[in-house]
Order: sequence, then structure tokens, then C-alpha cells
Amino acid sequence: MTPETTGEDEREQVLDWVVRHTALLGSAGQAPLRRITVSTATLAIDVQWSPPPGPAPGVGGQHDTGHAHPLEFAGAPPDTTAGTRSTGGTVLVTAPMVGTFYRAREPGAPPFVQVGDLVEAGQQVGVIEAMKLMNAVQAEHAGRVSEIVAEDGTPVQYEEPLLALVPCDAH
Amino acid sequence: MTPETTGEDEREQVLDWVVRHTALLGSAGQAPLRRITVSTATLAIDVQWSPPPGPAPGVGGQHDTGHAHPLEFAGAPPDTTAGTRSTGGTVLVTAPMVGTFYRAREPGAPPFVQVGDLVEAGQQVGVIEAMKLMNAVQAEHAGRVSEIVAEDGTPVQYEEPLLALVPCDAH
Amino acid sequence: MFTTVLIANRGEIALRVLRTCREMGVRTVVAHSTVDRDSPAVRQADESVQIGPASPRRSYLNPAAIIAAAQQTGADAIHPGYGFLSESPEFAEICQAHGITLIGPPAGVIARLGDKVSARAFAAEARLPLLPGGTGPAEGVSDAARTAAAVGYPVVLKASAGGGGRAMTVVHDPGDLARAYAATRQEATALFGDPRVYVEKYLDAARHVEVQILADAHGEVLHLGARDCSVQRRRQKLIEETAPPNLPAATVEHLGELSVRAARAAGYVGAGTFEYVLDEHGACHFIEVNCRLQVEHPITEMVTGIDLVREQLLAAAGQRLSFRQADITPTGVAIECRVNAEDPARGFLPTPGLVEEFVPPGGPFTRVDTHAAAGTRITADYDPLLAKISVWAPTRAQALARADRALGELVVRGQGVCTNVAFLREVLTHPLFRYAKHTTSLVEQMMSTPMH
Amino acid sequence: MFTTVLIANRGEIALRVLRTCREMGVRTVVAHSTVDRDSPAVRQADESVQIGPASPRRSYLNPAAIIAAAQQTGADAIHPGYGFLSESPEFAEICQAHGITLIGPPAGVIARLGDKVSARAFAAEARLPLLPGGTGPAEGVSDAARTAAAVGYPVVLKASAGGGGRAMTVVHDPGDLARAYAATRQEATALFGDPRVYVEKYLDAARHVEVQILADAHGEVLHLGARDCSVQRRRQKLIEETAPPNLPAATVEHLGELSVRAARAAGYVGAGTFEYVLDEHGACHFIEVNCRLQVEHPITEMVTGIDLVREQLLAAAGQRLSFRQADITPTGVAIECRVNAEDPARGFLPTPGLVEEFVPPGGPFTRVDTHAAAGTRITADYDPLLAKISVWAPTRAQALARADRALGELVVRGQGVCTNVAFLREVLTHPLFRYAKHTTSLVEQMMSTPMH
Repeated sequence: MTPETTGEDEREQVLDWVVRHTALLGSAGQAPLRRITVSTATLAIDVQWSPPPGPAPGVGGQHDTGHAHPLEFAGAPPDTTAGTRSTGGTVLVTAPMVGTFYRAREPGAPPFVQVGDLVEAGQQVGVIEAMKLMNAVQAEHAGRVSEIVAEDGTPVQYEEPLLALVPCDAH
Repeated sequence: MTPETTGEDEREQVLDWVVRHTALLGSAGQAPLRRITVSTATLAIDVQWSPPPGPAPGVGGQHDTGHAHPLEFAGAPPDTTAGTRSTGGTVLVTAPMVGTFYRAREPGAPPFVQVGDLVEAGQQVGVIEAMKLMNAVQAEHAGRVSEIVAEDGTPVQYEEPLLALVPCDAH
Repeated sequence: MFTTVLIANRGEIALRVLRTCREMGVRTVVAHSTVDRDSPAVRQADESVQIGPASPRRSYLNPAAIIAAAQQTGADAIHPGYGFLSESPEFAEICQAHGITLIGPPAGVIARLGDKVSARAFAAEARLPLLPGGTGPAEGVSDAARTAAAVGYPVVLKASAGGGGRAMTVVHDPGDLARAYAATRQEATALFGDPRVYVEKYLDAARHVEVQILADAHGEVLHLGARDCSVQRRRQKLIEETAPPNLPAATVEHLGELSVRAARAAGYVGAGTFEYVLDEHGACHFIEVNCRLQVEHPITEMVTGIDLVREQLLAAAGQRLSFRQADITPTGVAIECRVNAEDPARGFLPTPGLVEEFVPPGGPFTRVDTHAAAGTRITADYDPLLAKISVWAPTRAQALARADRALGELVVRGQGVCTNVAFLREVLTHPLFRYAKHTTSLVEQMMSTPMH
Repeated sequence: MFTTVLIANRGEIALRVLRTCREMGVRTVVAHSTVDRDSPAVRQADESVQIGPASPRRSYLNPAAIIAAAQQTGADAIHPGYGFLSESPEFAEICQAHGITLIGPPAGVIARLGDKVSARAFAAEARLPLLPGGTGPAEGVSDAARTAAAVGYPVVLKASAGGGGRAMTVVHDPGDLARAYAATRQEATALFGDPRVYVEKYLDAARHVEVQILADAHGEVLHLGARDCSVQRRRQKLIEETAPPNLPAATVEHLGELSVRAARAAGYVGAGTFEYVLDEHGACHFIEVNCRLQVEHPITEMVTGIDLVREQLLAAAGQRLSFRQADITPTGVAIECRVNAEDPARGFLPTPGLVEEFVPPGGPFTRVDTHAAAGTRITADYDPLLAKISVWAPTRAQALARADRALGELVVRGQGVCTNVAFLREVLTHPLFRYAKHTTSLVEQMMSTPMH
């Protein structure tokens, strides 16, 4: 039967793929591989690395695969209204919407900001694309860029940290 | 039957695959392989590596027999064996079984005890009828009867207070 | 079949859709707002994406956020649940433009049937029985008054773009029409960005009966019987029941056939509901089509054994229906009670708060759909639905007793949280309801008696 | 119908019985031990009586305490649930002597069918297919050895008064017989106060299939199909399923007819279960009758729509069955998974403790029977059953997926508490189980593979 055959072929392909890439996956995570789950018809693969040693992720009841939570920053209370969160001496500029984060206006163009740059309140520091629309990301506070948290061209969720500023008044 | 055969063939293929590739998978993770689960119709594979060494979640756990706490009386340690409980300066004689409580051996007869009576440990202070059988209620401790709690001829539940004694040693 | 379905909803319906996806081996992504980040659907999803703040306009009603989340996670289909974007033809078009399947009927069908005025026109064409009313939106207050006078008072003014019982005004007296017309237009503009209002005859003592239909993309359409949804408060359903009590099987069959014929004419695909009102003489009048899964779909599942979400996914994936009308024989009676965090004594005002203890009912023929558990925070951002308690029994009397038993078992406790459970149980024991003589005015009648 | 039913049991089954009593408008009294005083059944009962301490011998197994409680509260019937006194002919006689209806078959029927040796004799008379074995209790070790040699090894030694998989020893080698015989007699004496032991052929790779029957006091007997209960650990069931997979409908029909005929011959009244083993060639052998409601009754309810506790009450009250064999057409597949507080990795050792968080599964075609909630203390006094998760679907593949989905939703957390959920899910995905090629040795096979 045709579907049968297709199914078998597909399964074999998947198995092959897993074997060939397991080594690669093993070295991809910083932590040791913990688990690979393959299930098909038609394909879902789940690769898990061991949790890093140390205190377990806070916020009780985290799910095994529950990676989707924005990274928790110690001591930062969730702030649902502003695209900014402060952590210690720095302030995080967070995504005002879900989409793809770009550091520059277009491919090849210089990034809006670099580490060390001084930005003013309201200055554009990046762009988020959603449904082909480019939405400016602006710094809410003035400060010096201390870290670029989100990589250029990566998907970000709402309120995910993009970059860190040391506020001017903290100088 | 054809589907049967196909199923068997498939199982054999999958088993073959697992056998052939286990060694490869084993060396892929940094931690030792812990588990491979294969289930089919049509295929789900789960490979797990051991968690990194570290404090394991406490397994031993305490074995809580937590049985039979009688009604808590302030400061009284739960006593599950005796039909007696102390409350403040008095001790309660409670029902050793569910049934009908009688203060006398038979209708018209004088009650076993009255308020003010001194009773000895083991002395019968009442009777509980269940299934036409008369079961003696005995005082566990010596003392003076300070109150008759349960009325003559009324149904009582297990451990329901029947009468109160002021223990002799409390005098 | 789809590889990954993004669920663009929250609460119990997100969980409901997730359950079937998981059973079908489909990967799930739950798109959620910040306040829902610890919800059970998010916890159980294979993946989740935070798409915006609590405000629905910036999260669950935001097409760009949902499309971005679907693209990030490789979702090839979106299930919109009910409410939010589930009946937005614009969103359906956006999905299509992005190569993502929206699980629901085609955009054109939603556009035609979702707008109440064009749905009325369609119904007239499809020869569905219509309530007397205007043939289009009123062209001004005097046009509205003319229509009202022609059909006779009471009338109802409805937003053409409306839904969910909002922007609807009943007018009993011609003297009130002008004010009501202005108010409804204003409300319609505020809620739906569309001021069009039309006039329809209003039935004071009506029964609300709806037909569940199911259609594949190959022109096969069938119905799964009817539900009675007459127990409503503020035009929102509280208790639903199937089969409709005291309604001849022939009437259900007739409504079913009408709906199937109309759905086929409209090119409907997926699960949908045709809503009707029945006047005191038993005459049926079409009111609207809901182009989505209905809140009360569990009771239809209980009497037919058909998983409606599964059928939605199969239909959206282009598969043929695997059964025919003759294979469907609804058995017994099923009743759903909607438990809301609200205070019936204060006009059913929602009561947000923190659920500290939650024990659902269980046991024979009892189904619970809920996102609530100890620790759930009920916020004012969304509707106050806490749980749907559905029961099945071979007879209506047994089903009523079972529903009352199940509601009696439910424990919801927490600071500030109040529920309508006691009120629901009052409805279940109300003589009008027990004898199935109730209409959509039952709750009002109950609230106006001093006993409560 | 009865006015007041006393429920002489605990845990989920007390709640199960209470639910139906409430739905039927029957007042409930729950008899409970001291440790169960805060259980949900006690909380929901119309009345409760504390009948003794935790030790079953002084509470749930104490006829005097239960009769006293029934008399105190004016109960006119007692529902014994399963286990405890549910199959005690002495207790049935005591109830009768006190003018209280025990919901179950008459004392004489329990006496005849409950004792395994007399049940074997009865089965022979009723022409039920029997496993080769002794015609009565072994009259000594040499008699046992003779019988064993005659039927061929392996054999099983069973306590005549036994039940629940206890006081049973499988002997593969003639050299082990003498020791096994002595040990089983000792165990039988300790557990049941009756040293009689009999010898029967043992099937290594058998399927366990049972027929649910229902009988009224007027001689009408019918069956509700069969359940497969082959997934067992330590001879206790873990997963049950109906219809039995991979079993021809004709075989089910044949077993059903055999059971109905035998039950009629025995004068059976109420709900009962005839248990059979099927060897690898599909040959059926009767093993025993359970004169009570079965733990796994929910799956039969799900495929037939019949509330078995309701039928028990009606039959005990002398009413006629309201349906005939021809009215019963089981639909689809139902699977029950027993969630126990136990550790599969340590030989399924019970793990008592305090449940701090408990979230049951829900949604489509999912039934939960549990007494557990946040705050429930699992004590070592009783069996470790925490919850029964039952699901229904039109096909077996869908039912398996649904059961796995439902188990995945269940949250049980608390100090010391461990559950067998992960193990149950392993069974569900095991190829032997998926292909319905499993026998009662499945769990052993799984535990002996080093992968685990």
C-alpha cells in the first residue's frame, strides 16, 4: 500500500537523521544531552539538555519543555505595561511586541546602537518585524548600552529583553 | 493477513535499528545513556541520558501512619488506643464502639455510675449495645465522675464522649 | 494533517483545543498574554509564545502578534477558539495571505454570514424562515421607525456587525425608538467600529434553539441535532441542553435540514451553528450563524460521541467527513452549566479574585471543562467563565438530577471570588425549567421575584 | 425505592455510590473510620457515622459497627461498595436478620459463588468451561501433587475462601509443590481464617476477560458486554478496557450467554461479574464470580450509557429491569487507568503521604473517579488507589491516545507521594499493548527488561 510505504520511508529517514545529528546536537547545548524524543506522522522531535546545575528555575510548576517563558532576571518584578525592566544597575529594553528583532534598518546597514553607545529617551534602538511591518523599538530612558541581549534577526516574544542600558542618572 | 505482516516487519526493522544505533547514541551524550523507549504504530522513540550527578530529590520520605486522631482537645496528645481522653483537669471516657449507650444494665436498674462517684480503673461505667450485644464500657483510669456527657439510651459514634472524670491523682 | 497548530485563545477553550490536538499527535503552540503565562494551556503546550499584554486588543485580538507567533513556531494552522478573532473575516484573509490555515470556514463565508445584515439577506435567499424586519441597515431614525411600525412593536435594534448579545436594544414603545436608535449606533461604533444598525421584530417569550452543523471541503454537510440555549442572562447563555426539551423530533429534523441546505449553499466548511428563535406557537425564525466552535459544543459531543474539535481539524485539513447523516443518532440528554465568577445578586457582576481551592465534580457521565485550579487568578481582563459542567443521562429527569448533583460537588473558594453555582441550581429546580416551559426571559422572571 | 442508603465503604467508591444515590433522591449515610472523617464522601453525605478506628477489622470489616450505624440513622439499605464486606455471606445474612437490604445478591448466592471451590462445582453444573483442576479442596499435599500431575504443570494453588489475588501460589516445578502447598495454606488461614486450598491448571500467557451481568429479582438476567483486564501487577488490575481488543464479537457474545445462563441458574440478583481466562488459542475458562460492583465498572457505563449503581439499587429494591438484552449495544471503546500512590520502581510499594496539589484531567470523553484533592492524606491503612481515569472514544487508537492525554494532564504532588502514572503511560505505548497482544504477564515482562 502506498501510504504504508511512504510511512516506512519517512520513518527510516527520520531515524537516519536522528543518528546522524545526535552527536551534533550533543555538542550544541552547553549542558549534556538529556533526552531526545522522536514521534512521527508526521514528525515532532524534542531534544532536551540537562538543566544547568544550581537552583532550579523559579516560578513554581515550570513545565519540562516550557522554554517559552521569557528569561527570568533575578529580582526583576514582571512589568506588564512598559517595554523596560530594571535589574540591578541596568535597565532592560524589552520587546514591545512579538516578532523578529533587527538591530538595523535593513540588511547591511549599520545597527541602530552598539555596546557603549549613549542613547536618549525615545531614541530608536532596533526594529521588530511582524506581518512585514517594521515597528520601531525605542528606549524609554536615556542610558549607555551595556549589552545586546537579543541577537539580530531572531524571533522575540512580547516583553523579551532586547538590550541592557546603564541609566544615565546611575552614572 | 497483510497488515499483520507489515506490522511485524516494521517492528523488526525498528528493533534492528535500535540495536544497530544504540552504541552511537550512547557516545553522543556526555552522560551515560539511561533509557531508550521505542513504541510504534507508527513510531515514537524516546532516548534519555542520565541526569548530571547532584543532589537527587529526597526519596526516602517519611512514612506517615497518621491514623485515628481523636477530636483534638487543647494540649491533649492524641491517644488512639484508649477510650479515654483528657481535657484540662478532666478525662473523657469515650465510646469504644458505635452503638446505643446505656447507663444501666437494664431498664429500671440503677445506673453504673452517678456524678460524684469514685471509679476505679477497669470499672464498668456503662454499656453499649450493637447488634443486640451488650458491650461493657470501662473506665481506663481511676477518678471521680464529674459529668455524664451522653444521655441514657442515645446512639453514640465511635470515640464520642460518654462521661467525664476528674482523675484521682489530680486531687 | 497539520504538524503544528497555534491556539490563539485562552481559558478553558485553549485547553479544550489542546487536548484534541495532543490526542491527534499534532504539536501545539499556545499564544498567550502576560497574565495568562502560567495558565494550564500554556503549561501543557509543546511551545508557547507571549504575544502581548493582558488587554485583548494588544494580544488575543491582535492579528499581527498571532501571525508573528505562528511564523516563529512554524505553525501551519491556527485554531481561534470562540470569541476574539474567531469570526473575523479580515483575520481569516490575513491567515490565508500568510499561507496559514485558519481552522474555520473560508474568509468569504465568514464575511457573508458573520455580518448580520448580509446574513439576513443570505437567509432570505436560502429560504430560511426570517423574523419580520428591515431588508438592510436602517437608513436613519425615520426609516427605522417605519420598519418598526410595519413589523409591530416590540422590536430589537441590532448592530449589523454585532455578536455576543452586545449592541442590541429592545424597544417596546415607539416613543423610545429615537433614543434607542442613537444609543445602539453609538454602542455599535464603539464596540465594532461600524455604526450600521437594523430593525427586527422582537419575540418576548421565545426559545433559543440552534443547530450544530459539520461540513467538509468537498460539499458534504450534515447536522448533529439541536441545542436549546434559552436560559440566558444579559443575552448570554447560562445553561444549554440537547435534545431541546419538549420540541418535536420533527421540528429538530426540519431545522437540521434547513441549516444543512443553507450551509451547503453558503459553501460552509468546518463546524458551525445556525441559531433560531421559536415563538410560543412553535414557529421557527432564523437569527444568525456562528462561524466557529460554540462554547456549548460539549453537550453535542456527549450525545453523538463525535469530537467536534477533531472534526474541525480534519475538515480544515481537507479530509472528507468519515460519517453520513444516517450514522448520527444522538442518544439521551446532555446539559451544560456555565459556572461564572460573578455575583447574580449584583446583576451578574463579574467577581475577579484568586481561586484558592478548586475541586471539580466527577463520576458517572460528568464532564468538566475548566482552566481553573487552586492558584488561578480570575482577572477582569477577560470573560468570567470558570468552568463548564456538562452531564449526560438517558432521560431529561436523570440529566437534571445529575447536573444538580455535579454542581453540588463543585468547590470554588477564594478571596473575592463569587460564583453563580447557587443560581444555576435554582434554575435547575425552577418549575418552568423542569417542565421545559421556559423562554429566554426565565432569568429575568427569576430575578424579579423577591424570593431570590 | 429506599429512603436512606448507608454506604459502608470509603475512598472513591463511597463517593461513586453517593453520587447515584443523590441523583435518585435517596438520602445517604456514610459510615467511616476515624482517619476518613474528613473525606469527600463524609463531607457530601446527608449524614455520617464514625464506626471505628483506622484498622478495617474494627471499622469497615466490622458488621456490628455497620449495623449499629444503619440502625442509628434509619438506613433501610446498605451499599457495601467493593472489597471489605461486599462479598461476605455472613454479613449478608446479618443484614437480612436485621431487616436491612444489602445491595447485592442474596446471601445464599454469595455463599455459593463466593467460595472458590463451591463456585467451581457450580460452574461445572452450569456447564461453564473450567480449567483442569481438583474437584474440591486438596485433601493433603499428596492429593494436591496427584491433581497437579494429572493436569500438568504449571499449576496454581488457591485459597478456597480467597479473592483479590491473595493466597495464590503458582508452581512450575513438582519439587516446589510441597513447600508452596504449606505456605498457601498458612496464608489462607491468616487472611481468611480458612486453610482450604485447591489446585488448578495455571496459564502462563492468558488474557483476563470478564462479563458484566445485571439481574433483577424476577429472573431477568442480561449482560453488558465484556472487559479485558489483562494488565495486572501483583495480580491486581491496572488498566481495563471494553470491548476486549482483538477478541471476536462472537466470543464476547458466547461468554455473555454462558454467564447469563449461569447467573440465572444461580438465582443471581443485582450487578455481578463472571471472570474468565483465555489461553493463547482463544479457549475460554471460567475462573470466578465477583458478587459485587467491580472497580472497573465505569468503562462499562461509558460504552452502554447505563448507570450500574442505579441498576443495583433498583434491583435490590425489587424493581424489574427496564431494558432487554436487545436494547444494549455497547458503542466505542473505553479504557480505565488506575492511578495508585505507589512506586513501580520499588515493586509497586505503596507510598503514603500528603497530597498537596491535585489537578484531575478533564475535557472530552474523560471521566475521573477520585476521592483525592489538595489536602488528602494517603494512609497505609487502605489500598493505594488514588484515582480512576477513564476515557471513551469511537476507536481503540483514539481511546489509547485519549487515555495518554488524560494521564498527562493529571497532577499529583505531595511529600512522599509517588504515583504509577508514568508506568501506566509506558503500558499504553508498549507495542504488545498497542497491538493487543498482551497477556497478564505484560507488567512482569516490562519490569524485567533492564532498560527501565
